[in-house]
Amino acid sequence: MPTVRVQQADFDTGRELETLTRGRVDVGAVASFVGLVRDANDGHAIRGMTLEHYPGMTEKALEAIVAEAHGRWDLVDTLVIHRVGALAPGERIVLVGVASAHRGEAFAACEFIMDYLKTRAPFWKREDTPEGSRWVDARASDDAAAGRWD
Amino acid sequence: MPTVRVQQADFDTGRELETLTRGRVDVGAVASFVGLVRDANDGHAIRGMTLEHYPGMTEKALEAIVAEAHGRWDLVDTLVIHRVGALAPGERIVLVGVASAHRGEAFAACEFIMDYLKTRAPFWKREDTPEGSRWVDARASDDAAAGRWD
Amino acid sequence: MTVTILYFAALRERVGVSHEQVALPPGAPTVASLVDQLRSRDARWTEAFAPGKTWRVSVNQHMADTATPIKPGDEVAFFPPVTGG
Amino acid sequence: MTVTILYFAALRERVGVSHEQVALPPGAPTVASLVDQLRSRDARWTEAFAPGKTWRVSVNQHMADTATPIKPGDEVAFFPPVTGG
Repeated sequence: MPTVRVQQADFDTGRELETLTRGRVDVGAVASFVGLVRDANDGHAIRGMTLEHYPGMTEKALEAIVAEAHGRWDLVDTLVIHRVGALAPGERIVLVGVASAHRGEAFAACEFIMDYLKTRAPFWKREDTPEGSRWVDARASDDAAAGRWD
Repeated sequence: MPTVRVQQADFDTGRELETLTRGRVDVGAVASFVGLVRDANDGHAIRGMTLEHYPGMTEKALEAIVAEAHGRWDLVDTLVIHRVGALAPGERIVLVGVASAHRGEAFAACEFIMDYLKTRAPFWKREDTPEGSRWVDARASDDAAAGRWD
Repeated sequence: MTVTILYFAALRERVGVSHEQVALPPGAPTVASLVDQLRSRDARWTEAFAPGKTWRVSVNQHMADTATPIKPGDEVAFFPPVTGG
Repeated sequence: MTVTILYFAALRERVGVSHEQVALPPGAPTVASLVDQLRSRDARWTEAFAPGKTWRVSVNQHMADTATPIKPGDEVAFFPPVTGG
């Protein structure tokens, strides 16, 4: 049963990934991704960031992305956790975990979910730099990454 | 500093992945993979399996694969843990974790390491089925997956 | 007819409003006609929706575009391209 | 000159030996000449290295092939295609 959560609190990567396989013997592969706050971006020093989202729509958008992944690949279970609010460098932002019988499908679906999340889920980052705070611009490279799956 | 371990004991996925980012603020992406024992393979019921390896050469082969990944992509740190000995369905076999500034490199390197590990690291699986035990045959699909990186 | 409008992130800061109720004139309103109406309000909206500005819109929490029709009671949200992950 | 030979997995079970010391005749031995020598021993080795059988070889823990030369004291290992992960 796919899990989607948007929360301010941190998450325990290992414990969350465990839920994808606990009590199961049909999972041969778990691919996962964790995104973290870096202390620099595009040459700017980053003191921290604030993640804004669109409550309600964000969850719907993530669920739609996960459903799309389950339609494209033969997956056993999927997990997406995304944090919002204020985050410091080094903190976790997002976890995507995909369980499947085989590794090819798990890797593809995990990367697909991240690429779609980056371009279709309503989150916005504001970075705090020594010169003040600024909204992060969307990246053409993220659009290109998502376009690979068309 | 890349880590390569071959061990009989299980590993704690979350704690191992933590070592890739602890005290760091330059990692934006951690891609990881866990392989697990399934209770069926190619239509055969699997009661368990035994993983044999070539002590010394296995570690060297894994280190060479990791070094190759660091040469191909800009990675911060890498982790490979592979278990040997008797494993039951549901048990973890292998963990690969890759930390990088950006997700594209982390995903690519993680999948590359798994594809090369599957075809170049001296491990052999013997499966226990209700009809007796049998050595697992190498898969053409694994050769094809590794060939993508040539 | 009235609709609820939400603004997020940089777009919210530009117009200085996070949400509001807006009355639409009779007819067959679309996202395009709503944006025209907002642009005519004052400089903040004119600027936020000026030609060349990139924005996204959702209607009832589904991604939409300028041709999407709007019904009474709809929730219309405007925001910049997304940057999560 | 002698070399150490290791056998792994299905190949080890086929020949019934996990490791051994083997004396090589003088000359410029290669993996190919070593395999010829082993094949001539008895049915187990003939069978294990019969044409059409797939096997891999390493010399001193690096992947090798039939043309790889062998020096005194080398560690030569024979095994099936790998199946870890």
